[in-house]
Amino acid sequence: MERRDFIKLTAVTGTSAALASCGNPEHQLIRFVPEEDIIPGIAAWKPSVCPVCSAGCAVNARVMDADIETVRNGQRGVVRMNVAKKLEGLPKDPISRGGLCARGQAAIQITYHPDRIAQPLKREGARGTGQFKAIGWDEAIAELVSKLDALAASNDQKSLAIVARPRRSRRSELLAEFARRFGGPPPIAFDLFGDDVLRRANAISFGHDQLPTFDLAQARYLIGFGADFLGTWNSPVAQNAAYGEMRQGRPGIRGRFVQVESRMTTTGASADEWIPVKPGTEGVLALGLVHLMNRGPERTAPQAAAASRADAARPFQGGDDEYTPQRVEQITGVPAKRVERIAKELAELRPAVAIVGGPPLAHTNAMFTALAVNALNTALGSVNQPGGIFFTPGAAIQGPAPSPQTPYTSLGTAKVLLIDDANPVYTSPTAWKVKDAIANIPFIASFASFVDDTSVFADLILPDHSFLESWVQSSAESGSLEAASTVAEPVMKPIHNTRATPEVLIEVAGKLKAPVSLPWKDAEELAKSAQPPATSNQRPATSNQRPATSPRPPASSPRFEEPRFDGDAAQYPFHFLPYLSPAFGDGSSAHLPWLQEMPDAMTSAMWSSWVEMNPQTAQKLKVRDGDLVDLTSTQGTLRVPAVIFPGIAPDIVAMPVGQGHEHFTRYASGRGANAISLIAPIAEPETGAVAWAATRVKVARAADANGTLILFAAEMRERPHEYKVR
Amino acid sequence: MKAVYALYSDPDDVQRAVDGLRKAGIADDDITVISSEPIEEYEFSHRHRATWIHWIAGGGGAIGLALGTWLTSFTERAWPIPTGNMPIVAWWPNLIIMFEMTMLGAILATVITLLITARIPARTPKMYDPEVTDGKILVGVENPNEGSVSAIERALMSPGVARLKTIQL
Amino acid sequence: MPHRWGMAVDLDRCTGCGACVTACHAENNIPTVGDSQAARGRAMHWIRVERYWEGEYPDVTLKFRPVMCQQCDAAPCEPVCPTYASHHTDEGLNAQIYNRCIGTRYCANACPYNVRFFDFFHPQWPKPLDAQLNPDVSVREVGVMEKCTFCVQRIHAAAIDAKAANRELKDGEIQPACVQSCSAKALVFGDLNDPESEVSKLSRSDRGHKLLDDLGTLPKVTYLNRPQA
Amino acid sequence: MNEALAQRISDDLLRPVVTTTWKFWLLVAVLGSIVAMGLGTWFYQMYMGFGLTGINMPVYWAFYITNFVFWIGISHAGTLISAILRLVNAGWRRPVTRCAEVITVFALMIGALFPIIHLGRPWLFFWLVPYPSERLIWPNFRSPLVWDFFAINTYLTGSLLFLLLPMIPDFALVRDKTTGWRKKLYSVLALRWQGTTKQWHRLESAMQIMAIAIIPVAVSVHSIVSFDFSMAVVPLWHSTIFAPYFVTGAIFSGIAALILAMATLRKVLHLEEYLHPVHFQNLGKLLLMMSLLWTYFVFAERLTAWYGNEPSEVEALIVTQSGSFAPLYWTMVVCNFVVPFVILSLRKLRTITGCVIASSTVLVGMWLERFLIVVPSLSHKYLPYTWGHYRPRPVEIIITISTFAAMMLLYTLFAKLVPIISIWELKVGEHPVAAGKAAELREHPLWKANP
Repeated sequence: MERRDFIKLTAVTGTSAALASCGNPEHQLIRFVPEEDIIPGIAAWKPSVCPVCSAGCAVNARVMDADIETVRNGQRGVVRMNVAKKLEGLPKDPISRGGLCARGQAAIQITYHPDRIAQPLKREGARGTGQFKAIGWDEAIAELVSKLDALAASNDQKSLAIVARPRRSRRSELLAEFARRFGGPPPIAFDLFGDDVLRRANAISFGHDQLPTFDLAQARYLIGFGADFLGTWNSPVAQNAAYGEMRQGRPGIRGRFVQVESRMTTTGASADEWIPVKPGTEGVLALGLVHLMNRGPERTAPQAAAASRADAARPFQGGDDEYTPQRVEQITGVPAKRVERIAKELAELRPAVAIVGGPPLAHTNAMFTALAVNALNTALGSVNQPGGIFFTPGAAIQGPAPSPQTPYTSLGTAKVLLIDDANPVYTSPTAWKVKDAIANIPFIASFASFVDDTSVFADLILPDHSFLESWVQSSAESGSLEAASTVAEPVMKPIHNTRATPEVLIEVAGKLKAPVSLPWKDAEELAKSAQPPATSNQRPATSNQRPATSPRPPASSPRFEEPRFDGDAAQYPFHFLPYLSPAFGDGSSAHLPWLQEMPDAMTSAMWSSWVEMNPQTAQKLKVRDGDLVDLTSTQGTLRVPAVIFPGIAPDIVAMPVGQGHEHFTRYASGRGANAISLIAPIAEPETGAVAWAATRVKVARAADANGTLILFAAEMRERPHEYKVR
Repeated sequence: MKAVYALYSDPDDVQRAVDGLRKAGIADDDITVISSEPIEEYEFSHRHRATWIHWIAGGGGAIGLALGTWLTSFTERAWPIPTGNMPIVAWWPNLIIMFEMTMLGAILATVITLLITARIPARTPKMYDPEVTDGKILVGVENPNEGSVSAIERALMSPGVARLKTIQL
Repeated sequence: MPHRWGMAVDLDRCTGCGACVTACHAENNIPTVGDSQAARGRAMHWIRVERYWEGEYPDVTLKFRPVMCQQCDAAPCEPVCPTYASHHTDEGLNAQIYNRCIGTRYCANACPYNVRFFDFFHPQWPKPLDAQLNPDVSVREVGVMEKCTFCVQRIHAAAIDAKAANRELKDGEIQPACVQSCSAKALVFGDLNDPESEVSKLSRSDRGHKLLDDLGTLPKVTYLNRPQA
Repeated sequence: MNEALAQRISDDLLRPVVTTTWKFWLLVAVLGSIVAMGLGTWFYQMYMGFGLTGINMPVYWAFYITNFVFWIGISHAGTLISAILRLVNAGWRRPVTRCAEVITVFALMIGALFPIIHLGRPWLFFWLVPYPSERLIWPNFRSPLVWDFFAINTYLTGSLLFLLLPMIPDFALVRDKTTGWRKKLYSVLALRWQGTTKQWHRLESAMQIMAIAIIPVAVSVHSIVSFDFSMAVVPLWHSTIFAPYFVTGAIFSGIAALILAMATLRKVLHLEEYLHPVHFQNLGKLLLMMSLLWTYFVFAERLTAWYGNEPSEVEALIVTQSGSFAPLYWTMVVCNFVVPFVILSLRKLRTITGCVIASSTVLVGMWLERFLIVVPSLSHKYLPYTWGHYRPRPVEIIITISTFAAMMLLYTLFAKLVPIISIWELKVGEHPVAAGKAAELREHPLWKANP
């Protein structure tokens, strides 16, 4: 018997029958008349766009009827609604092609999350305690309007700060327009794990300030440099689909895949050959390969590519001559023989393509690495060739401006802060003190759907619809060989008393004492508007419609420099490699129970955060699976359980990002540790991007396992008997 | 019920009393000997030895076997549900059920036969004396003919040791 | 001829991304058990991606293997069930009737693949998470065994559609949730009795093998090896 | 036979039935509250969900099934031993049979409860029973659990009758020796037993047939319990040796339980004159033999798995012998082989105390043996990714303890209501057969006519 049934039963037996119906709150729920036509049990499919990562997969939502508890005119009740039941990839979408990753499918739980904010909230307790009281929309909007009016009245519009999610979408345009027309600074859209270096390098090498798309389906050889392109990087669903075709999609042809990285990612696990290198030296290997293709005995490639090969090394001071196999071995630790063999394979198996992303581009020498791999692609003749590297046309919407080196400095002087779908408190290095800055801002309004590490500081929360309840629009930056853009109407009616943030902003703009006029009247128009407003003052968009920018030389001539690391090697002997969790990304989906309970592909961990270390290292530190270790960087110390991980170099420890939220619903709050807090904010000099893989740590065993590490394959550590004498 | 009986301490006296009763013309079946333990060594205890109980047990087993066979194969065919690539009527496992049913049949038949032939529980009060518990052996006749009572009493008295009782319930 | 549903898993395509795991949760109303229960080994994943390390750094490789119910033709789980909760359908599916299950858990012990899961508690979906539940799939109560059904609800729905349109089922028309979600197309589902179906062709591949083949369970899932490079 | 002797036997053996001290009530209260706690725990487990146990994927069977096998094993103490001894007409059986048979009945009742306790939905246990239900579905006779149902049913019915039938004359005795409510109660229970020669004959014939029937049933019961395991393709379960191995283990633990019960009765009920050291000597020898036989089976099983080197089997083997289960495993070996072997093979040590010590360790060891059969194999099946572990949770421990208390409580109550030694059988055993008398008998004219 269900607990509730039991209570019901005791209620019935305990009181008289007449009173019993009042005894149970469930009986008091009124059944409202549905507001839409409902055909019970018949599913309809409606398109939408996955909000989880920036790939922008179009999804297909299965819509059926369900009972939803709701409040109408202050009366609690139940209403039958057409609601989304399941998300699948939209088959005709060139990016998802019908598939959808785990995070995308779990996104449906955002809409139905039990801790979703259901109505506007106003802070009640002290800041940061998470105590709010429910208020009405009129009151909430009036409050925000009054704060903005106050800014305007004191002619202090510059003190408005907006923090937004770094997305190429109409939504970011709206925020930018609002800020611009109000007179404030442009919104801060910062992605710690963003790909600014690669975009810049692509602009330099290929004239596209854009993430690349790979025609893996036709490639015969693929060499990856650190990019977790089957897991978290760029457009994983599209890349998975293409990867499957590369492996087994062509009769008789199976593309070969080599992955170069220092910690095995799920992508590396799929490789035929996994080549560990010293962190930050991946570019040297790429240039070594270029060298062999240009000058070495492997120079067997068709003449057509010869010219571009010559170009390929041009940005490099002194060309690629200095990157002989021996030198490559010296720097990267990859044996010269192996380099030569890879070069030979590359020469033989065409078309071949190289991918770079992730940790190699999170070092101080990231620009060198990106350009080196781009040079390799040029040398391979794979640019804009079948089986090579492409740039998705029609990515008309501009991305947010590249982040300044310290994106949140303006928060120190802000008086009013608007936060839209961003969690800077969680995703910023400790040294930036974003939390302190935010806590000191006089007024904070958030459009968050959840109380998270940042919105817990808000004075006012104006909850947005979930993506399924909204007009959505995406225009993919990469992942598709053809232009891909989707506009979709809401899949379902809102289940809570929420409002679409664009409409709230438009309403607020209109209600200001000095009204700000925005070029859209509602969310639908915003999503449908084909062109960005002409008045945009952001950097020019890159797209194929525009004449392609010619390759620009980098600000300084790239030459391999040893990557710089934060922390003295003697004191902090380990490289610290934070990586995007396949389940949580940068932590923004840590609140979804399906993802929390999905065993991690490499470690089988669920509901946990952990640090991975090589078995030798673990033995040296006397650490076993689950034992707690202290990771200390110059930024602080984290205590996390260890996972013994054979696919990592002995001098590296890796930790997934995503857990360690102080506030993020019942499922993620207080769970695990936040790897970002250890990252030292040293920057890649060219773009100012944070070199998030350039921190060193020391590791010390702290305590025995305390059960915080939950593994699905918990007992696998008892090695199979083959390794033992019976 | 009326009964005439005597209690003896020595089984030899019992044998004599039984012999006396027989001489007095009492049918062997009407002579009842009651003791607190089975007595093997005397002739009187070897009366009523013959029994069909072993055969009945065997018969019970056969019925059990038949029932087991029927139960398994009938129910399996009644709603045939395939499992694990096994035949619908799977004899190997069914043999187990059939065996258990056979043994159950035999055991129940034995006990039922015991209860019926030994008249346990008796429907009406029977001739008995609590002194039997103390080791006395009772010899008596239930519901004797009015005419033979004195002859019975004489026969019972002849060993000369026992107390003679006539009870009327 | 009745259908005989089977699956092929191309380990060369599988990247271990876990999309199938989540798809299965979404489709089949599989409860999330929470951290303390997961720590006790009660996490329910009708399909899981197993991973096996081989070798030592730096020559280390890792293999993924999605494992779901193998829908064995000679399923060890079926005959041990005293109440016929676990049985074989005429389309070769290894069906579990939740209403018949009394929770002996014998089937799970007999299953060599460990793909049967037990509802240790009444499943919980804090409101309004329950609105996501798929009405085509029953929610299991405490004390019963549950397992991969090859998304039998989708099979039935497609069969009804085909019947209503008076046509045969097309190959590829039925896609269990895991198959549907797999962007690398590592999972292929279809009718093994149709020699022309994609799954039949893949099952005959010389890369193919069955999981724990020597146990004689006659699985209907074929794994296609990743060729040794 | 000597009436005075009969009187003494009756008095000695009836004393526990008719005199009750405060100690009895205290014992009943203590045991009863433990049993009540166990029952309460069970209901709590049903109400909250089976998840209160430590069971998990893949260790779906653990403590409860261990207890099931253990108690069914204990049940082999009585009926089987008493039946064998009856058939071979071992005279020393007489004071032993009843207290042995009682163990069977109660251990079976407790053992049979565990498959129900361990169900996910125990309120539906009757779906195992073959009856024409409204669901039109019958049990699956291919399932070993249904075999269990039939086997336990037959064995329990047989054992109960085997125990009850020889109790009837003793009930008649108690009826005659007591007054008041006891007289009324035992008058009903005695079923108007008279003790006619015919009744004695029929009773003895029936007991003879039952003894013959119950032996194969007893063997089948534990074979079928072993089939619960050996029918499943689980490493180290799927073994042909399991049926005789389990039967041996069952008799082994059963004798140990019997020795403990007898020693306790002897001490508590002052039955020194009826339960002699020779009884313990003989049972001790039997226990020694079973210990050796058990060791032989374990050796044969382990050697085969070890030598065969089938990966999954060796894995389960290793994890028991040198992995996380090793401490339990070696404790088991010490308890089941080393201790009984040393104590029982030396005549000097084969005293009552020695037998009691050996039996206690055997009970511990046999419980561990069952646990080590159930858990390590399940936790280390074929796919290493799904290997698991198991730790018992409080509900399982409480319920386990309470069943031991239940056994003691039932035994105590039984000994209070029924003479724990079959009085009439004992008297028969004391009956002197004088050589002269037998010769005289054979000379009897009617004997000659009708031998």
